[in-house]
Amino acid sequence: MSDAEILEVPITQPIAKVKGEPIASLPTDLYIPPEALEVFLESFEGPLDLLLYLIRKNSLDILDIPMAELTRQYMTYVEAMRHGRLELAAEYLVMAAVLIEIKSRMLLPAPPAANEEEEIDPRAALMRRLLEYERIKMAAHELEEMPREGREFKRAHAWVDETLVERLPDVTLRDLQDAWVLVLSRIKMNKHHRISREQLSVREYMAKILKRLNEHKYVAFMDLFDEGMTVSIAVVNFIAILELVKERMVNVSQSEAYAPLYVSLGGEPVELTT
Amino acid sequence: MNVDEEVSREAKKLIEATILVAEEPINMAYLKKLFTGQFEQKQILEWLQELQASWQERGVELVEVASGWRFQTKADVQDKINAVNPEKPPKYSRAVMETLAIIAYRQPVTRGDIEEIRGVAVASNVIRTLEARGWVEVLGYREVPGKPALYGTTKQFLDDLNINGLSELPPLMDLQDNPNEVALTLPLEENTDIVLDIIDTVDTTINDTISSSKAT
Amino acid sequence: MNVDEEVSREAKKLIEATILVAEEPINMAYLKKLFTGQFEQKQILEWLQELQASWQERGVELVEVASGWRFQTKADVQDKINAVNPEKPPKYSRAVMETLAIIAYRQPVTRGDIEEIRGVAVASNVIRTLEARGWVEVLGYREVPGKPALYGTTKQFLDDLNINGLSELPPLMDLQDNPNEVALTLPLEENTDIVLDIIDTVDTTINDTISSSKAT
Repeated sequence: MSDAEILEVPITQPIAKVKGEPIASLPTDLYIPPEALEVFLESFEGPLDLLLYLIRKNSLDILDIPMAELTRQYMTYVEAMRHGRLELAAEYLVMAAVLIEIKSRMLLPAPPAANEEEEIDPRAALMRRLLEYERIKMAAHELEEMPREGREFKRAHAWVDETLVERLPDVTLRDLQDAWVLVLSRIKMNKHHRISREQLSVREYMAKILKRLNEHKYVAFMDLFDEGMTVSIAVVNFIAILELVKERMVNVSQSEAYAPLYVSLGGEPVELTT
Repeated sequence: MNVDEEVSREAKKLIEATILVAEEPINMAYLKKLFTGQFEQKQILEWLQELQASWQERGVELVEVASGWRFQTKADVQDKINAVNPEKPPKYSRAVMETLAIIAYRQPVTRGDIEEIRGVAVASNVIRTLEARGWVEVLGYREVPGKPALYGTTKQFLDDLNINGLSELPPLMDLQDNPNEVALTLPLEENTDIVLDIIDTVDTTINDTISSSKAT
Repeated sequence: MNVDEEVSREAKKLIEATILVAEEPINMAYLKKLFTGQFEQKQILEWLQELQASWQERGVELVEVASGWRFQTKADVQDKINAVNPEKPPKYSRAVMETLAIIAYRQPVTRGDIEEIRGVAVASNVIRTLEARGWVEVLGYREVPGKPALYGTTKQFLDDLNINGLSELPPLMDLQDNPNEVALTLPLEENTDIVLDIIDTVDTTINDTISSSKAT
């Protein structure tokens, strides 16, 4: 089956003549919920992964890829993503262009051979990349399956008698960050904790407020806002208070309507009634 | 209450391995759980003592410390090891380092929070180690049943790490966020334009090629 | 060259304790230093093998990995230990594992090389995760504009996978020779249903469109 034959299929054409016209290749009755599309997109590591999947699924010959067929399928998925209003990584779109380019070049009459050398198949580079990626994908899978320290086995160790060691371990910022990265990779499999720098500063203010409340039983709400605070710090501070209330670490109380608010450590709300 | 010899051997094998791989000393409650309540404390203690005896002549011994059982070197052996590598700096266990990282980045947190994040129980001596070092302190208590203590880092922690505030900690990276992808994932409309541009270019090139090849 | 039995016993006691107490696997050079050059490598190796044999029946075994000798649990015993305290070891994403595979099999590689093979941008935290685990390190810098770092795997990577060298990694499949033998590898174990559903829907739509357009 030559590529020219497959190209007869009209569905590939609108993609090629997009100029001026909106892309209309996607049948209107194709509806896939955006959430499902998102999962679909997340299931692939990138355009090579998706292409490889399409090739293997359709039992296409990776050494003699029917470009029109593959391009058509690939574009259908990319279009579906677009309809789902999903942000598509640029790599997917670059790949679309690459596919179209290869397809087009295959339609061209072979340029007169400049020398005796074999003419280069426009698909060669793509084929090489797909094969290399597939090889790596399989290797990654095998690495995953290998027995691994901490999972299939653990190191055995004995303690050094504490009385012999007086030096305390040194910890560097790098050690701390490394520990955190390890914690993160663990979190990742449980749930999607959202941790950001922004949150850290809220957390820092939460800690500050708690320390202050430790020293003074209760503090007027307004006193938690220092005069010198910038607007953004004041906002972070306020969010910190709300967060503390939400997590039931502090109480906010008021003796009567319009009376000043007081903040105290979680536990007994401070009695302010006179 | 006579336990089969084979059962005893297997049990001791398991106890020995468990204590040897643990990051922290192993206590009786843990060992009971290991045998899913199958054996009584008295039986387990007997095995521990037998294990202890079997290690008597070695360079490492099985000892009971405040928080449980662990293997540790005997002083004379430790001297010989130290002689080879005297300046070997001690290291905190992974449990201690990860707990410290969680407290530093997520404070104030309770022990329960730490356990939830790490996915494992946090031995009390892990936190005690950090408190003893003066790096971690109780900031308050969460108003929920059991009133768990809320931990945070101390000023000394900042001093010892030579930073002025928590904001100077290395930036957190959430595995969800992908700083590099941000630049690449333009809104789709913009991307489409890029692709259309590329397609235009390709088209022009093709046309050029066709006309030039026709010309020849 | 017959070493006194008492000397042998003391030596093995010291070797055992040294390996047990060390943070890292212990290599031959270290052991020679431990005996202040008193014994030959052959003798020390013999003791190591005797020790190995004496641990045969236990839950923990003495093994030789890339960077030396260490004690580690046998898989079946570790299973039992994991059952009590289901500590979830970190599960790495496909991005992390594929990056690791590229670095392991194609080292030294730059981030650009990795991106070229995977066809997508590599988030910096993917490489950070591998560095934090101690599996990957910067070997040098490529002499091109921007001087990108060249990454390679560490000895610890080999140790953690319980192998002695890169040559013990599973061989890369030569797919070009027999491309049809490669089973259809689904993208992700989880979510497979959703992916298959979408593919079905898209396929059906494509086929419908093709037949209706042929009919006209």
